[in-house]
Amino acid sequence: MYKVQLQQFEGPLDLLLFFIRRDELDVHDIPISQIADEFLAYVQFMEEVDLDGVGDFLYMAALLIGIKTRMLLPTSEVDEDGEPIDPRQELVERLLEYIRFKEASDHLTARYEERIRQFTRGEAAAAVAPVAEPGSELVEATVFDLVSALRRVLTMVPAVDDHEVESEAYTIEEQQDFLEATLRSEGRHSFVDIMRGRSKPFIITAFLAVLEMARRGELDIFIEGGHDDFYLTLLPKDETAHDE
Amino acid sequence: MTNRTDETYREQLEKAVEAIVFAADEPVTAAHIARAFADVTGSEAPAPDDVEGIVDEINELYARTGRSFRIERWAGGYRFATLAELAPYMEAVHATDGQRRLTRTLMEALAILAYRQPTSRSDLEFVRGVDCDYALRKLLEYGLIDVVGRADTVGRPLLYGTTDKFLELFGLAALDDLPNLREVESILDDPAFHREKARLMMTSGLTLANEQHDHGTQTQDETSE
Amino acid sequence: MTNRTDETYREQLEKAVEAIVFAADEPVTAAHIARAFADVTGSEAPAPDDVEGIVDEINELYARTGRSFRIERWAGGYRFATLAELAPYMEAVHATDGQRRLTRTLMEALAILAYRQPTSRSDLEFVRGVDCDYALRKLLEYGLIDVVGRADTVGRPLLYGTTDKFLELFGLAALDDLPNLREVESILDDPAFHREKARLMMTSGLTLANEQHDHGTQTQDETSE
Repeated sequence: MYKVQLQQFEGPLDLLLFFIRRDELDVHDIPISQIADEFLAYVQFMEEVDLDGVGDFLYMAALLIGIKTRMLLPTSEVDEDGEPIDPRQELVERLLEYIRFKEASDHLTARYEERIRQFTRGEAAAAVAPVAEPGSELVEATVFDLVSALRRVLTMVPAVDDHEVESEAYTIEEQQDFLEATLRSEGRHSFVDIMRGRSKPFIITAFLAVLEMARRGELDIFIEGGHDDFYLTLLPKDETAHDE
Repeated sequence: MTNRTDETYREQLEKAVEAIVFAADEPVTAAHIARAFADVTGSEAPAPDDVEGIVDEINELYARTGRSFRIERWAGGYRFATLAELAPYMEAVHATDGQRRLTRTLMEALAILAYRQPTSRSDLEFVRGVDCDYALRKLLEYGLIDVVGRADTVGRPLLYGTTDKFLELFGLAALDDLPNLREVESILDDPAFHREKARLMMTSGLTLANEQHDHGTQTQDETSE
Repeated sequence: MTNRTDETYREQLEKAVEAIVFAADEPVTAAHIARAFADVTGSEAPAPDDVEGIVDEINELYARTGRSFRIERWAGGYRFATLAELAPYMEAVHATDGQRRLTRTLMEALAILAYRQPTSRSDLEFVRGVDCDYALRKLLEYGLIDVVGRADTVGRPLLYGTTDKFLELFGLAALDDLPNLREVESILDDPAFHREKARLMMTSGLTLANEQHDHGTQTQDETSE
């Protein structure tokens, strides 16, 4: 008997399907006894290699053994019409459903492979007007985006107690004044230096202030390679007038 | 300004359609184009069919003049894309890691979600017979599916469905364009179903018991992305 | 393979140049294009002047057939751009549409408001640790949140909550459809996502209530109407 690298299978149904294809079995008349034994052998192998997800396979193995036992017993279960119920029925139905989706998955994969050979445009053309004032319609926001934003909020906010937060509520406007004063007196300056020893809320608001000021053309940002830092220079007020 | 002939109206519209679709970074609907056109020109908004006709004309001209791109109909809108046959050039120049390969695990979960949507996690897991925690998370992260509501059943589980990005990435205009699920009998009757056997036996999936098993790759699907 | 005529060589090159520049999101140099072309076709790399000539030909064809875009020479490379005269269409599309996504800042503020509503500005600022004036203004402007009442605390600050438009944007029927704390944890599976922190943050009836399958509809009524 050969063994199978089980990660090749998407789960117990996939493994069952493999047996069926390999032995060209009739899905509607699966030789449960034989399949159950073989399935168990694989699951034992799986346990040896300690594969994640072995639980799903164990569950199926138990199911198969249950069916095998029921088939050996003379008790005949009947449906509402008095017809005898094949103990394999439910499993067969699941397998058939799985086969359909498995095929659909192959079709989707082929479609995807073909589609990604086509390339869409990179960023919108430069001739596109600079971001206009927001309109009334918003699209392309998923619930997942929202939940991810929630994660950012909860993982980024520094763990401080109420008092610290109260005393460290900086506004972007305050930080703009602070940056302007600092840069005016000291000229070109490293952001990291200016922020040294400051608290996280201070730095975050200051950073937002930098972005705001850069957007308004009040300062220049220089990034120098290889450093997690950047330099700021205040632009003379009159110069900014022509830029916008 | 009102004695604009039909000729120049169409020319204007053609230019507008082409420019708007060209500059967008996601599919643009006919309604959207029509509204922008009406806003700018002050003329009547064209009907969706007119926009559709213009897109056909543009694509014909591209074909006639040997252009490298066409306007595709994806996710209910229009979007420029290069011809598939030119993929080798694109791959040579542009980093293609943005075009993420989807693993078999993800593709299988996605197929079930696409066809059964809106569907719950437990439904997905029942069909696949395996835990789908990882697959759901990744598909959400890739923006291919999203939460779309809750079921009315016990526990009111979240329901998931595919997004417009799914349609766009699979080149579908709408969900209706998904290929029909084949009836299972016709799949089983298909000689290809068992012919698959040969392929299965050949793939690296099988190793003889007495060969040393290399388990180094066993979690490939789960970790590669 | 080597008896390729000049004609098809040029046609090939034209297609390659057009496609490569089209898909790029920054200017592509002639040298870059030449190298990719040689790599893919196995033919000789074209000289920069040849590429330049091809670009001229492409642009002439665009002009002749009334296309809305040209290949421009910027920053030492080639780049597609729509004609300046069509800018009004671009602006109109942007003004009405949906190219715009919520920025991180807005999304974060919105997430807090959604999960903590009804909530005041100072409450929001406490959670985010930053000034939220701008975010509140924008979210109000977009119609995603609204004033839903006043708190009974000192100063009786305004309370904000999400609107129906918020639900529409996220494709949900009711606030209750938002994943609850347990579901958020499962979706994110991020060890950095602290349950306790989240629990503290989500103080409103919504999340905790529907976690116990009591669907917090009272919160919904307060906010959406």
